[in-house]
Amino acid sequence: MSEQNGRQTQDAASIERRVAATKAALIEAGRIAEADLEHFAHMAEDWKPENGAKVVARAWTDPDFRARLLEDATSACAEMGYAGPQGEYIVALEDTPDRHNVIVCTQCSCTAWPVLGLPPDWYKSPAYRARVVREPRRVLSEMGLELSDEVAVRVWETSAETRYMVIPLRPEGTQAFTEDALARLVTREALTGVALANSPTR
Amino acid sequence: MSEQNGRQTQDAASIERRVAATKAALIEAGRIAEADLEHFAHMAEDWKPENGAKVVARAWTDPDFRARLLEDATSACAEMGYAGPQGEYIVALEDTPDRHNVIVCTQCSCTAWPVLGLPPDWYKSPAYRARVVREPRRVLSEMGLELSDEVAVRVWETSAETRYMVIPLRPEGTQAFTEDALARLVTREALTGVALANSPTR
Amino acid sequence: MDGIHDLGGTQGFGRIDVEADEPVFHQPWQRTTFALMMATQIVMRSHNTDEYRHAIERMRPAHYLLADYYERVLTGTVSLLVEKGHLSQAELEQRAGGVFELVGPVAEQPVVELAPQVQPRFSIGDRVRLLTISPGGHIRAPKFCRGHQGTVIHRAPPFRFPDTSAHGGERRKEHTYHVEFASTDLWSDDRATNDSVIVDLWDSYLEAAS
Amino acid sequence: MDGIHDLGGTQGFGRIDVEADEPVFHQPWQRTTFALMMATQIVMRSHNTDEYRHAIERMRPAHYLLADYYERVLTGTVSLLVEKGHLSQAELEQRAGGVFELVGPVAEQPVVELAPQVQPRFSIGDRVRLLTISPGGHIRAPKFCRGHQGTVIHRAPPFRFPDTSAHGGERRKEHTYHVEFASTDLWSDDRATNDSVIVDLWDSYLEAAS
Repeated sequence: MSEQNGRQTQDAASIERRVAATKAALIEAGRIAEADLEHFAHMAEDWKPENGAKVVARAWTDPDFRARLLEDATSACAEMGYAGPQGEYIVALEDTPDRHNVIVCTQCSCTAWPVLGLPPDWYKSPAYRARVVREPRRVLSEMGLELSDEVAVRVWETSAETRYMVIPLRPEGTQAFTEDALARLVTREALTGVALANSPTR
Repeated sequence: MSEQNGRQTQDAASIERRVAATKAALIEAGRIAEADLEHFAHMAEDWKPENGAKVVARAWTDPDFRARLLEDATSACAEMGYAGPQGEYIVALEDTPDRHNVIVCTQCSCTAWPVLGLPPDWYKSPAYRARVVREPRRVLSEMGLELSDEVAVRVWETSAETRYMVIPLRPEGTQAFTEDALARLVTREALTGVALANSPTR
Repeated sequence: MDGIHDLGGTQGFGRIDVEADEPVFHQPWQRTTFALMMATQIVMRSHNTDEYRHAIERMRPAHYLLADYYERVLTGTVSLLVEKGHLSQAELEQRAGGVFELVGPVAEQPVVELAPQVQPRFSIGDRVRLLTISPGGHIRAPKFCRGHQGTVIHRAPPFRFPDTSAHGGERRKEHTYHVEFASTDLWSDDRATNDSVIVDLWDSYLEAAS
Repeated sequence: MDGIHDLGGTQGFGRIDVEADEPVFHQPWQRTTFALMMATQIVMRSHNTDEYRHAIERMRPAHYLLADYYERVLTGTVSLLVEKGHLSQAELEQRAGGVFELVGPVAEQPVVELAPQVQPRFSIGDRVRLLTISPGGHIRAPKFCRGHQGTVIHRAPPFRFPDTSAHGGERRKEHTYHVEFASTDLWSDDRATNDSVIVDLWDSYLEAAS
């Protein structure tokens, strides 16, 4: 029964050694170069939720940009420099007072890398992937976001190649804020829909 | 993320200590007695596939008994002394040259305890429960039983309170065998349908 | 409950190994666990079989898949003893000297209301369809045949209806039926034309089909 | 594939914890693994994204649930490198000094034949129904909405069809649609009346509904 219940993993090489073995085998065989790996790792480190936050802040302050973002988010993000793998077709989802958007990938963990960054652990967890399509209000509540029954919740499942980003509601009391100051209110969680943009009084 | 990926089990008490703690707490509180536990454990040790094998051997040799078994297996087994928990409603499934029966409980591991005994590990494994309803021929083949395409496979899922037993085909070359000798050809696996009755030449 | 326990048809599992001459119990703790499971239900009358099955279903999914069968039995049994106030988890963990993982809570709305069917509605040969209900609580209709049509080949006596029995509801009894589903209907990737799966289903779970 | 990966709607999981200021990678090996995943697809061109996703789906279920995300990434990637003959499992295990668990095999019949839909058949506002197919191979239509009806609210550009792309078949492209399903239709236990789940689905997966 060792196949079924995983006892064989007692003999497993550590994950660090498995990764190192793979890397060494490919590099020694000349199939990839160390520079390739550094290239992709740096690319990942340049994708961050601060990018998406800047997109949101601009949409809050620039009505023309907001219109372009809602019409064609791929181009609107690209004009700010955010494009690349997993950003080939981006759709922006605008929250309204009576509609809240939240994103999930139930089958793996697809995310709009260039604007949201690589996904965080909670987004990749079996619990989030399993639960948020079935009981979004309870999940959001446990994560600290209580929604009124009047607000409709739309859960967007990233099952194909569209990559989503949420444009949360602009917080009250931010009329005088600059675009930079607004961007600092927008977290990765707000861009995914499991939180609101931070209030400036917090 | 410890909830999701089970790292918390690093602090788990061993299964032996969890069982001992439960038993001690219940006995010290006077909720159950040591004698109760011995009673049920002995009961389990009296349920064995040899019981079902004797039922099959009698059905092979006694046409009246076979008819009673197919009509009302609960009574037919009870007349041989095999009755009790998980034997309240038994149905016997007779193999024919063009129909093979196999039993599974996909949602837990229900079994006709008085005639088959407590289920073996393979029957309780997630792999068997998941696979045999979907690809019975491949599962049986992997377990050593090759069936002709002409034989229809019927997989019986123990989802409610009926408990099944298979009456396998009587092997060739056993015309002169006594009931006792026949019973020795019938294994737990044959009673479940993942094997045939043993051939006397094996 | 759409839980990890409802394994029928799930792909990705490996080979099944048969142990020759397998003993009734491999370890003494398994023997004790079996006896505890029986005694808590039959002697203590702490809970019924449907509550017990549902408690096991509520195990954390990875725990469920990794646990030995008798660890599942223990976990479900003890979770009910704690939920019903017979034992405390703190006491057990103190006695055991470590974490004693129990199961998650029952769903807030565990039962889908179905009209009770005291009189059997179907006969041998009838075509029936399993409803596509997916309650958050206990149900004994596997997902792999929900929404599918089959043929009644046997009618069993009335047994207590598990969905309500598991959740403190009415302990009504209903007939169950052995319903035969063609494998080619259930599985898109099935090639055999004459195989079938027979599932034992309560009357309320079914509707007439053509 | 009806695999463990298709988690949407599965019950029994616990709370979701958010780590404040989570770094891009927690460990150096995760950073290397991400880079290996990208380089094997983009530099080596060993396999495509659909093959890669399906390789992860083929992990042993308990391994899948217990593994860190990047352990899943590594396991899927290396399994394909071995299957395609770029590396050998024996060499990797020798280098790593222990078992290097890979994934199970591809199903014998991985693809359900669906008529290719080069021209988009549906428009915004159309009612559609997701087919109830369950191929043994890769498919990007979650089980929780198969057989259910929804409304098209957006049409996306054509993207390669994953079911055939993952299995060396034709690399056709098809439009996908954002199809909105009412939560009350999907889940028997849902109480909210105005919530919905929007799933992005390829044209071939759908049929017209009323």
